[in-house]
Amino acid sequence: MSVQDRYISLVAACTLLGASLSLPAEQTSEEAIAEYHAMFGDENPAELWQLRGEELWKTPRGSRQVSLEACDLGKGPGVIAGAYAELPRWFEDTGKVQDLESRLVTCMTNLQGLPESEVLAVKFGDGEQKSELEAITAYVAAASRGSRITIPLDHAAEKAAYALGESVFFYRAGPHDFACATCHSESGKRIRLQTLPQLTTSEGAQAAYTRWPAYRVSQGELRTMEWRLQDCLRQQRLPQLTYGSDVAIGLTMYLARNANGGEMAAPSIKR
Amino acid sequence: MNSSFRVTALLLCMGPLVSVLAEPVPDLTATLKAAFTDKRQATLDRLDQDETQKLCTQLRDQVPTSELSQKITRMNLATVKPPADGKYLGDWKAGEVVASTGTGLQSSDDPAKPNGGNCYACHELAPTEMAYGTLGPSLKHYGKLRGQDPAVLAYAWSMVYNSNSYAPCSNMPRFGHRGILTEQQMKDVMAYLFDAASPVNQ
Amino acid sequence: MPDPMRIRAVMMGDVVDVKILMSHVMETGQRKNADGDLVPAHYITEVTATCKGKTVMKAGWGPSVSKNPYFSFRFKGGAKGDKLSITWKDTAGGTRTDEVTIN
Amino acid sequence: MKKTRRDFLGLTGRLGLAAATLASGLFSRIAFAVDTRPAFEATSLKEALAAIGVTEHQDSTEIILKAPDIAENGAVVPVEVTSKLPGTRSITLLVEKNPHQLSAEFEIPEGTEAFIATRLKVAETSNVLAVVKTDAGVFHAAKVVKVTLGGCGG
Repeated sequence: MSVQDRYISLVAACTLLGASLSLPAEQTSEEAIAEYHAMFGDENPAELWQLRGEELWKTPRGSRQVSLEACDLGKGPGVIAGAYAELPRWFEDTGKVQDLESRLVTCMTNLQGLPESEVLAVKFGDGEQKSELEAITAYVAAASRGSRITIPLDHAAEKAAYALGESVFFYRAGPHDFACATCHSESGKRIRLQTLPQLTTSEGAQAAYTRWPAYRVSQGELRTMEWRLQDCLRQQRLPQLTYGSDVAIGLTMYLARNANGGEMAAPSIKR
Repeated sequence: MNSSFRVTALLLCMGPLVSVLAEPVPDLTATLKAAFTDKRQATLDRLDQDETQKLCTQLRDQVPTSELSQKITRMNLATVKPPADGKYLGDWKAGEVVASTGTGLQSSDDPAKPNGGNCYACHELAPTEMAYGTLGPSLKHYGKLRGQDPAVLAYAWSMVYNSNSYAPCSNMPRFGHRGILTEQQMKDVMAYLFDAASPVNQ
Repeated sequence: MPDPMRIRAVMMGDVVDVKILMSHVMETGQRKNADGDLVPAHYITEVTATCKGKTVMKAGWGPSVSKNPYFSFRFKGGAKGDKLSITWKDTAGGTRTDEVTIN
Repeated sequence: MKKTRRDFLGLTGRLGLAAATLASGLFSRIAFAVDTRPAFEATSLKEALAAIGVTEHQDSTEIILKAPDIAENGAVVPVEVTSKLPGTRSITLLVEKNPHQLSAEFEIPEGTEAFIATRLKVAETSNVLAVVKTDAGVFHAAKVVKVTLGGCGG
């Protein structure tokens, strides 16, 4: 055994000691965080986005002056109940696997005749600049509350999207060597005080996926899964993930499929 | 690399979700580059992998054999540069700032500002700071428990400089090797860990 | 035109329980945007609630009320079917009034 | 961010030329002079209390101040106050360590319960105070809220 090896053992032993000593304190702070969350009750500002989304869904707009009520999210034109819980999925008309947001872009451009540049102008809201896509996503997702996530992965393109998402999940890159898996492949871990879901298991994936979109109190904004992925990748020190890209949809498919059977509870309220 | 290792690693990572779908995506780096765009200092070349990143991606961070383990640690240990003046310990107060700062190298960060080490994201350090993460081991009382033997200092320096020098496919960034922290910042972090006056050792 | 409030007003015994969510940035004037420029202050300064011509709540706010404010209070004298009206005013001269039926 | 500026000016523009001129002037300098209520401009607890006409106040267990021990994010801290003191006229919320201590004042007319719940920004770990004006004097309750740091990149 080399000197260095012995020091590693020493480090390991001390680590165990340290961990066992600090356990009660950890529980206290985690309980306190739970109490903080409990104080929000059912009063979630996400409802303000849902209201705006409903208005946008039902208002005739674009060059064709039609509402989104004929938009097919996979369960037939205009059906929103439970639709979010079955996305992403393969769409015959576009020949693509789409998540809710990319599907909404399709409906807004093809069905309503809104220019794509206008639809995509504000993907994510910031203070006075509001995003239509976030509002409509909140409205549609809320119509899946209580629905079970059902991702059968029947179509070959859906399988390919999952495989891509899974590969990206473990892909280590950037100056910090981070992959999604760096923070999300073990259970019971946390960053600072935030518990990290283990996204490789159904339990962890369900806990996370069923609660997006979410109102982020840190930003005072409603955020969608596309935002969640972009922002994780930003913190991984990677470049800008393209909205609606195959990688974004692949990662969403990976998470959604892993969360299969989970009960949708979005929009939720999160840090 | 032996393909049975990959299957084992896959099983370990996947838990109850063992899928038969995991056909490797042929040129993942190119696929990724097509789905990303440059954003300020976060440019597409960050998606290129070095050998350690490639290996750890293939292994999904589960290193199955001592041969592979040694291959990775040897390769990374070779990158570790000791402090130019031979002094490992800087200023613990400056080290506390590095340990508490999470910004640096994100597309949203100001490149003119020093990068953070974000130690608290993953490690317990000063017993008074309760907002610490648990992805890494607790480092509470680090110096108090270990003393300042030159070998102890050299080992800790290596871990900060390049975590993969002892922990292959570690979750911890290779702060010195990848140019995240400057030599002075790493010395300051070392002081935060070892200095008797540092809050870590109270 | 500011977005509508979401108001819930429910009888709890003889008390009306009011819960309001307002859509507002509540900018403090001290936050910097991505370009490093100060974002101008813009926040609600005044909230009033009236029921059957009577003011049942009057609040004065500063910039440290959270973005998209939540506000709850309780009053007596209302009944199912009565209208409750809430108005806010902000630093930029913006205002919004919404009315809800107590149930 | 350009759009925010346009929106801001557009909004004030609708209020008339004078307001727009004022707004653009503010924009180039600093933005928080719009609030002229002195109590909200106070920069110390004492000053803020004086500005709302409070000089003496005493601790009371008849004021129930609910706030979390730890706020996972200081941008949104739920605060709830119930006063059991007879003749409660108003409830005021203050955050000691904020740049401006006074957060909100609530007038409690006859017939309205001495209860309010809202959410406040708390810049750092701080005492949160509920000051209650009654017919029999001014009382207060306080609670420390710890604000923690979070996230992988912040």
